[in-house]
This record gives sequence, structure tokens and C-alpha cells, in this order.
Amino acid sequence: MTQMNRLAGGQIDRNKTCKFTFDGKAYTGHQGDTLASALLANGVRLMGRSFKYHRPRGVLTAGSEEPNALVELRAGARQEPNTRATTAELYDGLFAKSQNRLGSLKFDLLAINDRFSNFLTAGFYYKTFMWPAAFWEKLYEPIIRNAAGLGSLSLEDDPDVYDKGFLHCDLLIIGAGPAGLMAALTAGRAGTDVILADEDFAVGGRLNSETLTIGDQSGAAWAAQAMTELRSLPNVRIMPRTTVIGAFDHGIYGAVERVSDHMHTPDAGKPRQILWRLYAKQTILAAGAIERPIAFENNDRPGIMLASALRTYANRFAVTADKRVAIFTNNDDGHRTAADLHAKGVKISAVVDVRPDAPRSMDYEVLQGEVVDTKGRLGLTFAEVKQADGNMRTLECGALGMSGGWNPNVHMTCHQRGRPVWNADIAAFVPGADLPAGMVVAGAANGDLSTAGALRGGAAAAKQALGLKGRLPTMPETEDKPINLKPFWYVEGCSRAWLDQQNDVTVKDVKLSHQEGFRSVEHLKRYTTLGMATDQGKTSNMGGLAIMAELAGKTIPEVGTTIFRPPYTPTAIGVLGGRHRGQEFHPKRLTPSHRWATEQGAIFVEVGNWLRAQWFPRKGETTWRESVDREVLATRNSVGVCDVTTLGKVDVQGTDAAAFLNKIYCNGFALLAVGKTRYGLMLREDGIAMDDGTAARLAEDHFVVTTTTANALPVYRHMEFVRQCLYPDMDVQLISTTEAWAQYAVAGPNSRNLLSKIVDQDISNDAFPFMACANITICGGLRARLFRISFSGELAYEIAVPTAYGDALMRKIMDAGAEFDVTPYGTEALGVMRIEKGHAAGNELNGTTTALNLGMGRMVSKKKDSIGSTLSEREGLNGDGQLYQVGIKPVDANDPVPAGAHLMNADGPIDAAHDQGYVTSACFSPNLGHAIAIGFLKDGANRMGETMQLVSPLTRVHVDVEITSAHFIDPEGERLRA
Amino acid sequence: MHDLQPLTALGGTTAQIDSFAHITIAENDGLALASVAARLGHEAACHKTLKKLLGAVPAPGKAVLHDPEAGFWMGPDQWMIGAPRETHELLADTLDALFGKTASVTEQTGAWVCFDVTGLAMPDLCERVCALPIRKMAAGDAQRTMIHQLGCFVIRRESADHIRILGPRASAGSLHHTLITAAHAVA
Amino acid sequence: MSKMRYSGFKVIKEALTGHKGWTPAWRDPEPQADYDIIIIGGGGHGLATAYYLAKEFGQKRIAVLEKGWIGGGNVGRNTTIIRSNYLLDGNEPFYEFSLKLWEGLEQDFNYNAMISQRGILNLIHSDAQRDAFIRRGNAMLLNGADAEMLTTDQIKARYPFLNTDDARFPIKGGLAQHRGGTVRHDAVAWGYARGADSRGVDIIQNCEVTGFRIENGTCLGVETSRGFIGAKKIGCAVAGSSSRLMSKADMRLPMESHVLQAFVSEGLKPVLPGVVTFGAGHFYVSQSDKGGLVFGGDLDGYNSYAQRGNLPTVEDVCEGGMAIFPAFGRARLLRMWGGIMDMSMDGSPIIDRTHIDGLYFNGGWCYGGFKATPASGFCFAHLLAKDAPHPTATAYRFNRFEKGLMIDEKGMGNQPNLH
Amino acid sequence: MIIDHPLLGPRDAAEFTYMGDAKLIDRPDWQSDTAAQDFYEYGYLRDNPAGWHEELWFHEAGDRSWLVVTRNTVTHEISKVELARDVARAKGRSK
Repeated sequence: MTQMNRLAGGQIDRNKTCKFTFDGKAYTGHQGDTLASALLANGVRLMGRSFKYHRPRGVLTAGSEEPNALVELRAGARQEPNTRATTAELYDGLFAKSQNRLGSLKFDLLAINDRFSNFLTAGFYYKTFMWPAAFWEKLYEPIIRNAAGLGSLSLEDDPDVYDKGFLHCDLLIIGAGPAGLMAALTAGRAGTDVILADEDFAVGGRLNSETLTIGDQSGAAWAAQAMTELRSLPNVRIMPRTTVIGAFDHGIYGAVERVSDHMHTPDAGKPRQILWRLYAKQTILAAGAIERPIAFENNDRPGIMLASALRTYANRFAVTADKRVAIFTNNDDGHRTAADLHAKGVKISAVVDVRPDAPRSMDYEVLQGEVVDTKGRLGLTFAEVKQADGNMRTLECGALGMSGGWNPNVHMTCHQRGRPVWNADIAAFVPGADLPAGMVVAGAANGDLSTAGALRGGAAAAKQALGLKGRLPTMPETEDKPINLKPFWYVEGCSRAWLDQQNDVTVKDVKLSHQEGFRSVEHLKRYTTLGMATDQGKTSNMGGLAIMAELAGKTIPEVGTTIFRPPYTPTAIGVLGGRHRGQEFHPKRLTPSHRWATEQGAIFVEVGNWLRAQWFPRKGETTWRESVDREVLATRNSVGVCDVTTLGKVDVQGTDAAAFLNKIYCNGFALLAVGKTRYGLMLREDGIAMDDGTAARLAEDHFVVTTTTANALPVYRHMEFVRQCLYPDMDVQLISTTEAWAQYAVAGPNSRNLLSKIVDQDISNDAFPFMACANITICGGLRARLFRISFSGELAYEIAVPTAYGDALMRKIMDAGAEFDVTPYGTEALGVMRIEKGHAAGNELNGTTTALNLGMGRMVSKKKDSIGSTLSEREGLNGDGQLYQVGIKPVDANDPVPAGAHLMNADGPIDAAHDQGYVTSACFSPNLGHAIAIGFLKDGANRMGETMQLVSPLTRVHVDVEITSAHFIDPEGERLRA
Repeated sequence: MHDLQPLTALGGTTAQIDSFAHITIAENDGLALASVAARLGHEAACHKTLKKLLGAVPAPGKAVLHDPEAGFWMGPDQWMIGAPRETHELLADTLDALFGKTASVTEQTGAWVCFDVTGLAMPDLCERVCALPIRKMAAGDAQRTMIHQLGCFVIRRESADHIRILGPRASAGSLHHTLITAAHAVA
Repeated sequence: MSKMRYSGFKVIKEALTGHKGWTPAWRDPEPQADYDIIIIGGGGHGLATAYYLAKEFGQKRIAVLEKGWIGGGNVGRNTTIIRSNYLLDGNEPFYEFSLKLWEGLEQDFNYNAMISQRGILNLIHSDAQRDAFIRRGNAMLLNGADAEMLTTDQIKARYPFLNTDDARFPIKGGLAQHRGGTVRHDAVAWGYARGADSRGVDIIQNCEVTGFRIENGTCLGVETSRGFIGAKKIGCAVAGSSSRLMSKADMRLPMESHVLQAFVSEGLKPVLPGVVTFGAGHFYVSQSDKGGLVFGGDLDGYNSYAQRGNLPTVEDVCEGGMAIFPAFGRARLLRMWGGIMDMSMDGSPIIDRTHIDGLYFNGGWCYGGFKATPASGFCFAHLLAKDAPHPTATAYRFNRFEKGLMIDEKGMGNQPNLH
Repeated sequence: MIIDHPLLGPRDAAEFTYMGDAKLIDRPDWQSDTAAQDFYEYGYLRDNPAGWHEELWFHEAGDRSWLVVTRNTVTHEISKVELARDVARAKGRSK
């Protein structure tokens, strides 16, 4: 029989039937159902298993605070563990499985844990599993890990996309119940920019769950009418299915909009969810309240749920959890559930009320007393009641509603470490004074539990938030009763009475925690795991606090609460990552010759988001080494070309430009002639080398400074710091021109011959000597820049043109160079040539090396003040035994000298205590025919020619090496000046 | 005259245009750009020349949408000047001569990729890619912000459904991809 | 004080007799007028110091003063990783000593802290990074620690769902330390507390130190919210609150306090066997025995004493996670929190005497504090008991900055938020 | 967080890069007799207050201004934002 528990009425669309399956069994429900309501409609109460004891679990709530009815929703790569059946919107074809079970949901083999529950009390694992030591990882832990956990991931890549977005508003209203709607109407009519967000797909909050009236219409109808008006206001943005997850600093809120979760799969190109960053000048929190359960023996059976949830299922979803329902309450609200269900033809076994002055009813029996135990293995069958007069009664019922009062939803008021305060009237915590800046709380979230209170509160909050004057408009007539609550947390003498139904924390555990001295609320939480379930304790914490307070002889506010932390409800990691996945994790930077290099079949390498050509394989070359060796030899023997656009470039202008460079470089620039370039070493203020590059003086008041590719940004930031914060009256202006110019290194003995065919000026050695620089034109008129600088150690130039012409210039160079067999080379060949010359690069400028270490100690001018000069003089950075950059070559030419290997004295012991230094950069030198390396060696300057052991135990290398000068090729630098 | 063929920032020989329902994303390859930074002590003179050039000095966060030269504020005492490339290929030299010693001029033409985003869904697209209060921006507002981790200038043009985005040229492809996927999501 | 031994038999016996026999894990004593040694800070390091003072160095009359509840600082809000994969001589021997102490800890203090040497893997994404990791791995081996270089295929075999297809920064290998792993963080504080208490240490909670009583260069005791307490020696181990506390002795520290966020997902069936760290973004992750993915990334980056962070860092961390584990997209983040890191000027800690006689300092742990807990406590106890630094902690001196003897693993220099 | 830029108005702090205590503006005189000690303290010692803190932020993704932001390190409240260049001049820094 289908939908046996479906009632009349409700807000579901009976014309739209949805087929769905749960644990392989087919069911039907209607649009407007959640998975939970549809399952209940079909008489399914058992929906899950608890975390530790694997006890049978059914729904406890009808909202996002649900701790029990967690399922694996969808199949394949879209499988989504721990999805709350109470918020999962039903759609046609929905597929769900129960989780955290071994075997079937009905016969979970791990339910054996429940038999041993006496051994598995709070913190039992801290006291055992220690012997023998090795067994923990080999035996105990794997067992525990497999038993633990809830749902499972598919481990396939998430096929959906997620967006991020940014919205600004004057007023953010969180929650679209009576308070939120009234606040939105008030602010919206006043013309304010309003965002109204609600986690539910239906707007109206509790109004959809109640039979109360507002004015002359039902609460739900009033909500619908309010929505119609709000939709007509252009300044109001309504965001259903949107959960505000956190209140961050200065009015920034995170919110997740579930764009496609109510569909089988998202539409093409559309995101599954969107993470909105909301910038709100003011915020009204109208998040409502959550009813709390009562602790009694075996209060966790499927069918036992919050009375308010029973009401929601009946009134909104037209569903009852069972044909016979009992209520256990300590306030009038429980009776409301009984009345509503009775009106819908559900048999009320009885209302059990702990209060002597409980309201009576014509329609059903009201007992004064307490529910002391229940029966039913996979679902509730009977409830045992101990009446005030001492008589016992057994109630036949398949559902039992618990009504222990309401907890205002103060979660978001605590995200900036605000603490809630105790309100004795409703025996609950309400928002304290230390709210996030700009936040006002309204309605049930503020402890105003009546509908009239919510409407008033919403309007008042809007006026307060917007600073609107004047009296409140008259509110429509509606329910305005106190709930007459008598605080009642747990039934005397109960033991296996559940507080945290997901984590299986019972009253007994709280007592044990107190007995063992874990009495602070944080200790209680951490020792028993109370409140650490996926509902963050929304349904469980208060009971535990109350019991701890009683045991400790304190009041509940004295015990205090744990801290609520974002997110408000668990949030997909995917949506927090957004589009920044796979290739889009970081933006790519392409060089001007990228298109051309791709045509050449170049292999690219990532450097600071740039994709640089690493080498250019040619037909017949089987290893990268072949290509790189060829590129190096071709360059050294004739001419090569390499895209060096990625080097950072900063335009430095102004009458104080030279004085400015004198500050940021440890060596001098004041006397550099116009038309000349100089190498510069930049120190951090702590005296450690920061970066190096060249500065070309194009005019008296104009320099072009280059940085390494990786440091372009930090160096620019540093230069602006020096300019703005240290020397604000220097006349110097900075701007990055890294991407404005395409720059190529043309290197090798034929470089001048090649370039002479392209540039319009005389670049003979006399006209354009080593380290010259100039603004020139090429190809008969295109503006360009030429620098005679060399990283390779060859006669070399760097030529730059506006980026748009970079591709054309590269092709032009290749044409002009054909007669010299010009060879493009990549970063590998570049690296080989700079190692052959002993030039320091990133591996040497590793943030711990000084100018002295780099063999440039004398460059640090003592005649002037520069950043880092003073602290570079500290004793620890000077004197004997300092690391010094050296060259390293194998004694046996066939041996490798791998980077990362450590240097040890010949015949000395091999351990950290005797470490002499390490290799920073290594390569095979095709010119020398063997491996070479540069590295740092203690007192290296005085150890040239020494033989040492080079060890890399990690990669199993152990060879003898000779220490040499780092300048392996052309130490005198004659080629540069040729 | 030289024979070197320029490429657009997206690597083509002609500018790229992508159209969606309510959104058009057009690569704008026609801009010559140069930055102008006032020399210390010459701010007044520099402002004067700017006013002469653009009709007004762009205030912080603002652009002066003037023809043929337009300009927007980049930072304290620093502006970006733009003009059509076919008529102003040598914009930087021209400005250098115009401002003389009162400002430091730096060519920026090659440093940027420019996209014109137009259409009714433009604000929705903007809300998916950057934190600017796009619906509150007025014609001539020019803000620098982050799009896909890239520092970009966003300029609200005369028409309410038109923004111009200047982004780092080397990342033109990544920026374009970001705008296209956002367009798919909102169109 | 409780001398009760925990064991499987004890658990069974109590289960059968209604758990009546369990006693408090530690006492709740009133502070005495004076002690031989006072430790300020009831976090992991403070409790470990007291424990080793009593157990290893025969000290008596020891008190731990905690302003709130013990274990409430960073020991209770971290990502529970232990490892000794350091590069520099000043660090590696110390952290290896710490790892060895972890390996025997549970038997030593008779408390199951669920120490799980499931291994830690640092992913490599570039040649330069490989060079650096080879140097590091060699330093580890040369110091007697364990390290292994793994190929991409070996990594794939263990983590088949790592993104090795369309990664922006392809995985080119990894440096593994198999002895690294995770520990149940709260249990570390509780185990040390229980062990110290059973050896006579007074653990005094809700006792805030409000000042030091210093007379002509000597510290005589502390002013607290519960009155003056005298002591011959006072050791400060308050991590993120170090600057705040030491300013009461007119000291400025080479330190800034920064917030580091950490994250845990909903419980999931086992997916991650070990600890993995992303080398091209800010993300590291492991899976707890309860099934939650425990992960973290970078500092928020600004000075803060608020134990909470902001959204951009949350997004940055999750972007890193999605970059290498695209399968985590449908797992849900359950809770995020922040801890206050005592970020030192070179990223390495200080365990040293101050210029004030009788006043000792332990701090500057950056976000390496949890894994250092045993050695930090042992070495601080050594310093307090013998007035000489422990052999593995000789480099952790105040004066290293003045002298230019920084221990800068990352090479970031004197900017704490970059370490 | 939101930083109210003195020229551009409220901007998301994510556009900025943080450096640290604004005392870094007070770079010591390299020629003073106590230069070594001064630079050590300048480079390494911090007040690191729990409360109001003047600190340097760089508008990296914005106008490239260095700002001095007065922010409470306990509550994150921001009470003042100034251009660092103005602050530096007010402190007497020049060339």
C-alpha cells in the first residue's frame, strides 16, 4: 500500500508524483515533499543507524538540525554522504541509500556494539588498547576506523561545478519566518536594499507548520501574500534554498545557495551551488528556534521525534509518522501537536505532561506523569508511563512527540565569540549583548516564541537596524500565548537515555564524565563527544548542560555553553573551492612567444604561474637531455634565443631614481652612466639576499629594473614599501612593466651578426659595448629596447618590443638567424649555462643566504646606507666557517653530482654533525662532458681543489667530488666582451 | 615602416567576440595605453596638463570618459591614459612630450588585455566574478579589483549595461575563460 | 592523587560493576603558598613540562597554573599531525627526539592518545621543489630520522583519487616520512595532566597569572586571580599569549600572534590512510579515527588574538583541497575554528632563560607546536631542572636574532606571517 | 574583514597584503652609535599587543598604496585607516 501515512491537506503538490528509491525499494511521494516526509508517508520510520552503538534511527526533526536520518543521496560520482533526509527535496528519480551499517539497515551486524555498550562508555578507548603497543595501529585502530565514520564518498571526482559570487546590501535578513518576513516588509517598503535569505525551499518558516491564523487567513497564506508583495519590490532580493553559514568580520556573511540540489542533475553550464559573500551594512537574524527533546530511557527509537516535527509533517507535508501517536511534554506546545494531529484524524494515545496544571482536552487523554521507557526493536511500539499517582501505564503508539521547550537559534550571534545569556522564562539561552557588529536579532531567535511576538520583533528590528523613527504599525491579530514551560530535562533514574542521538551520548556518559573530573563544558564535550555530531549539538547540548549543572551543583548559565562555530550547517567543500579546480586552480600566464613555441612542440614548465618553454624536442631526440645538450652547444657555438619576458620589470623614474636604487640594492648605482646596465643584489632588512637582477639607466632620471621571475611581486611590494613608508619625499615613481614588453635573450658568438640584421642601429662592440642599453628601433621603425647583458656567459643581448609584436619578433629572429642555425632554447638549457657560469638563481637565493655566502660579500657597500646593510654585519653571518658558493665536479667523470646531496669531509664520518654543505643546483655540462654543480660549503673559499664525499642517502648516491671555482666556463669572461 | 604583425592578447590576428543570451564579451584590441605619474612637487602642473588633455582630472576610483584620450585613476598621483591605437600608436611618446618633467610616463599598451562586457545580464556576471558593488556603480566609476586572482580594472562605461575590464595581458586566456564560464552560468 | 592504572581489564571490571570505581583523572587542588617550580600554562607544553619535571628530573612541589580549563589552547585546536621532517640542524634533532618520545608515550603515561604512525606525505610539484625535498630528506636521514622519496606511481597506488590527470600543478613525486602520523590531541593534554597529577603536581585551573613579582632582577613568584604564589623557578609556556604574559615582566618578544584556522568534515568511512600535504597550495589533510577529514592551510596572515578567522582563508584552503582531491567536493565541512599561533621571527621556537633570574620561557612554536609537545616539555623541564639547555635544544636561544643565528626553515626572514 | 581605504572607501581585506607593525616605518639611523642594537630591535622585537595595533597593509590588488590600519587584535574592529606615506611624513621621514 503506497503512502499509507499520507493525510489530507498540506502544501505538497499532489498532481506531481515523484518516484524514488530508498535502499533499493521503490516508493512514491509528491513535489513539495522532503525525502523524510515521503518515507514517513510510506510508513518507513527506520532511516539510519547511530554512530557508535549502531542503534536503529528514524527522523528526530523536520529540519537542517536533523542528527539521525542521514543518507547517501544519489549514485555514482554524485553520491553525497550524510545528507539530511529532512532537507533533501524530493524529485522524480531520487536515489538514496542508508549508511553506517554492516549488512542491511534492518540487520546491521555492528549492532552488536549495542550489546557491549556497557564497555564502550565515554572515553573508554583512552583507557585501553595500549598493550601490546604495536597492536593499536595493526589491529584496534583499523577496527575502530571501519566501524566509525558515517556515510561514504564515491572517491570519484565531483562532476558538478560550483560558483562563487559577491552581493552587497543595506540589510541582510537571515530567515524568512514571521519575524524575517515582517522585517523584510518593513525595510522593503522603506526602500532599503534588502536581501532575504532562508535555508528552506518554501518561505514562511514555522508558519507552514502551524494551523494558526494571522488576521483573517492562515499563517501560510499570510506568508505567501507577504512574498507576493516582496517580489514586487525591486530593492528586495529573495534567496530561498540559501543557508547563511557564518558571520565574519565587518558585516561579511557567507551564504550557500543550493541552485540545483532539488534537480536530478544541474543544467548544462549551471552550478550545483553558489557560495555568496554577502556584504551587509546591517543584519537581522531571524533564524527561529529549535525544539528540544527530553531524556528518558530508550528515547531514541525510530518514531520518537520532536513534537514540533510531528506537527510540521502533518500540517506542511500531510504526513503522520504513525496512526497512533503519543506526546511527552513539559509545556503547552506539546498539546498543540496533539490537537493538530487529532484534527487530521490521527489517534492520540495520550499526552503525557509533567505539569500538575496541564490543560485538559475533550479529544484525547492527558496524563500527568513521565515516560520512563519504550519498546520496539526497529521502531517504537509501546511507551511506558509512570503517572504522578505512581500508577504505570503502557501506551500503544508508533510515534512519540517530545516537547521539552525551545532553544532560540543563537548560533550566528556567537560566531564572533559572543556568549548567549540565560532567560529563565523560557529556560533557554538567548542572544547576549556582544553580537557581531550591525546585527539585530528578532523573533523566536531572540526568545520571542509567540507568532505575534515574532511579527512585532521583526518590524521593530527593521526599524532599529535602519534607524527608522515612528511607532510600529499595528500588527494583524494572531496567536500570542506563552508556552507555560516547566523546565524538565530528564527522567529521574534514567541511564541509557539519549542526549546526542547521533554520537550515542547518554545521560550515563555525562554522569561518568563528571565522575572522572571532566566537568568544564569543553571537557564534557571533548570527553563524551556530546554536541560534536553533524548537528553541532543543536538538539543535544542543552540536556547535557542541564545534567552537568545539576551534578556540579551549579546553575545552567554557570556551566555555560560551548562555542558555536561556522558553518551553521555542514557545507560542501566543493562550493568553498568554487571554480578554482583542475587547470583553473590558478590563472596561467603565457609568454609572447607561447603560440610560436607551441608550434615548435616545446615542453612547458610552470614558473610563478608562467608557462615557460623548458626545452624544444626535435625529431629523433629520445630524451630531454639530448634536446637540452643540443640547445646548450648550439648557443655556445653559434647563437640561441630564449624568451625571458617572465623576468619582472619595474620602471623607476624621477629625479631621485638613482638615490632610490642605492637604498634597495646593496651595491651602488649613483654613478652608473646613462646608457649602461649594472647587476644589482637586493637584501632583505635582515641582511639576507632577497633577489637579484639588473638596472638599466635609460636616462638620468629613468631606470628599468629587472627581478627574478618568482620574486617579481614581492620585490615590487618591497620597493613600494621603501618608497612610500621609508623615503616618502624621494621624487621617484614606480610601475611594473613586466607584461608590457616581450623580451628575448639572443646569446652566442653569432648573436651580434643575427641582431644586426634586425635592429636599425649600429651594435658593433664599440658602438654598443658590454652592459650597454638603449631605446632603439627594429625592422625599420618599431620601437624596441636593447640590453647587452648575458646570463649564459656568451656574447649576448636582450631585446624587447611591445608585447603585441613579441610573436612576430620571435619569427623574425628565427628567419634572420637561419643562416647561423639559430636555436631556440628553454629554461633547462638556460639553467645549464648559468650553472656553467656559476650564476646564482632561485636555488641559491633560498632566503637563508647572504651576499657573503654567494661570494658577493664585497658588493655590500659600507659607504652608504642600504636595506639590510646593517643587519648583514651580525657576527653569526660573518667570520670563519661561513657557507660559501663553490663549484663541484665528480672525481670520476661518470659520477652524478645531484642537487640536494650533502658534502662530507673525505674519509670523515657521514652524519649531520659532520655536514659540510650541500648542492643547490646541478646539471650535465655538454661542454665539459661531465656533471657539474654549484652549492654551499663551509669555508668554501679556502677549500678549492679539495676532494670530498658527496652523499644523498635518500636517492642512494655516494660519490667523491672535487671542489672548484663555480665559474666552470670562461672564468675571465672574455666571451661576454667579445 | 616595419612589417611586424601584432597579435591580440588572446593570441589571434583579430579580436575575439563571444555572444550569449543577454551578454556579449568582446576583446578590445584597439587601445593604446600609458601611465602618467606626477613628479614630486609638480603635482599642480601635472593636473593642469591632465585637465587640458581629458577635460578633467580623474578622481580616485573614477575615469574621465573623453575622446580621443580617456583616463582613469590608478593610484595616488598616478593615472592611466588610453586612446585609439590606430591614431595613437606612440601615445607614451606624445604624453612624455606633453608632460615634460612634470610627470613620469610609462608605455602600458602591451601590459593589458581589454574586454568589453555588455548586455542585460552584465551585472549578474559581475557578481559571479568580483566583489565590486556593480549595481551601485555609475558611468565613469573605475575600480581595481580581483577577478580569478588577477588584479583587474573595471570601468563602468556610459551605457548602464557596459563595463570595460582591463586585466594582465599574459593571463588573457585565463581571464577570458573566467568570463565565459560566468556568462554560461548566468545567461 | 589518583594512582589508578588504566587497562582493558580495568575497563571490563568497571563495566561489570556499574562504573562505580572510576575516579577523577586529576585532582582539583587549592593553590599552596609557594612551590619549587611553577609552570604557567595548562596546555600541552606546560603539562608535559610538569610531567617530565616530576617523572624524569625528580622535581617536587610543582604547580601548573591555567587561566581557563586545561588543554583549552592549541593542543585542543590543531590538526593533530606529528612528524620530524625538518631541514636545519637546529631543528631536526629536536623534532626527531620528539617523535621518539611520541612513540613510547602511551605506555609511558598509561593513556591511549591514539598515536597513529600512518605516515605523512609531502607532495612535490616542481624540479626545484624536488631538489629542496631531497636536501631535506637527506638531512632527516643524516640525523637518524626516516625518509623516503616516492614516485608519482607509488603515490597513485596509495592515493588513487589524487588529481593526477588535469592538475594545474602536476604531482612529480613526494617525500614520505612513514613514522609521521596523527594523535588524538585532547588525549595528549589529559594523559600528561593525569600523569603529572599522579606524581604530585598541582594542576590549578581557573587561575590566571596577572603579574610577576620581580625584585632586583629575580622573579619571586606570580600574582594570580587566586592570590600571590611564590616559586623558586617559573616557566612560561603560554604559546599565543606569550607576548601578553611576558609584557608583565617588561619583555618584548621576537614574536607575533596570528590566527591559524583548522577544519573538520562530517564523519566519513575511511578514505585517507595517511597525512598528505599539497606542495603547490595551502592544504594538508588527514582523517581522524571518528572519520572526519581534518585539514588546514595558511595563517589568515594578520596579527590576531581572536580564536577565529575569516572567509578568504577558508576558501583558499578548500581550493587547495579541491585541486588535489576533487573527490572531496561532496564531503561537507562540519566545523572550523582558530588557534592563536606564537609566530616567531624565524619560524623556530625559543626554550631559554630570560634576563630575569628564576624566569624561564618556552614559546615561538608557530604552527609546529603540537608535534613538538613531548620534546618541548622534556627540554623545558631539563632547562628548569638543570639550568642548562637539553642537547637537542641548544639553538633555541633568545639571542640568536641579535647574533644573526636564525633558524629559518622556509627562508622567509623576519616576517612571522610568512613562516 | 573590510578596510575603509582613505581614498577608495570600503574594500575587502582580501585585496590587501599584510606586513606587520607600523613601527616598521621607524627605520633606525645606520650611522648612530647604537645602530646595531637599534636595527636588531627594529627588525625582531614586537609589542604584539592584545588590543589596538597600528599595522601596515598593502593594497596589492588595488591602488598599490601602503596603509596604516589601526585595528583591534582581539575584536578585529578597525578604528582608523591612513595612507602610510602621510604617516611616514608626519613621523618626520623624508629622503
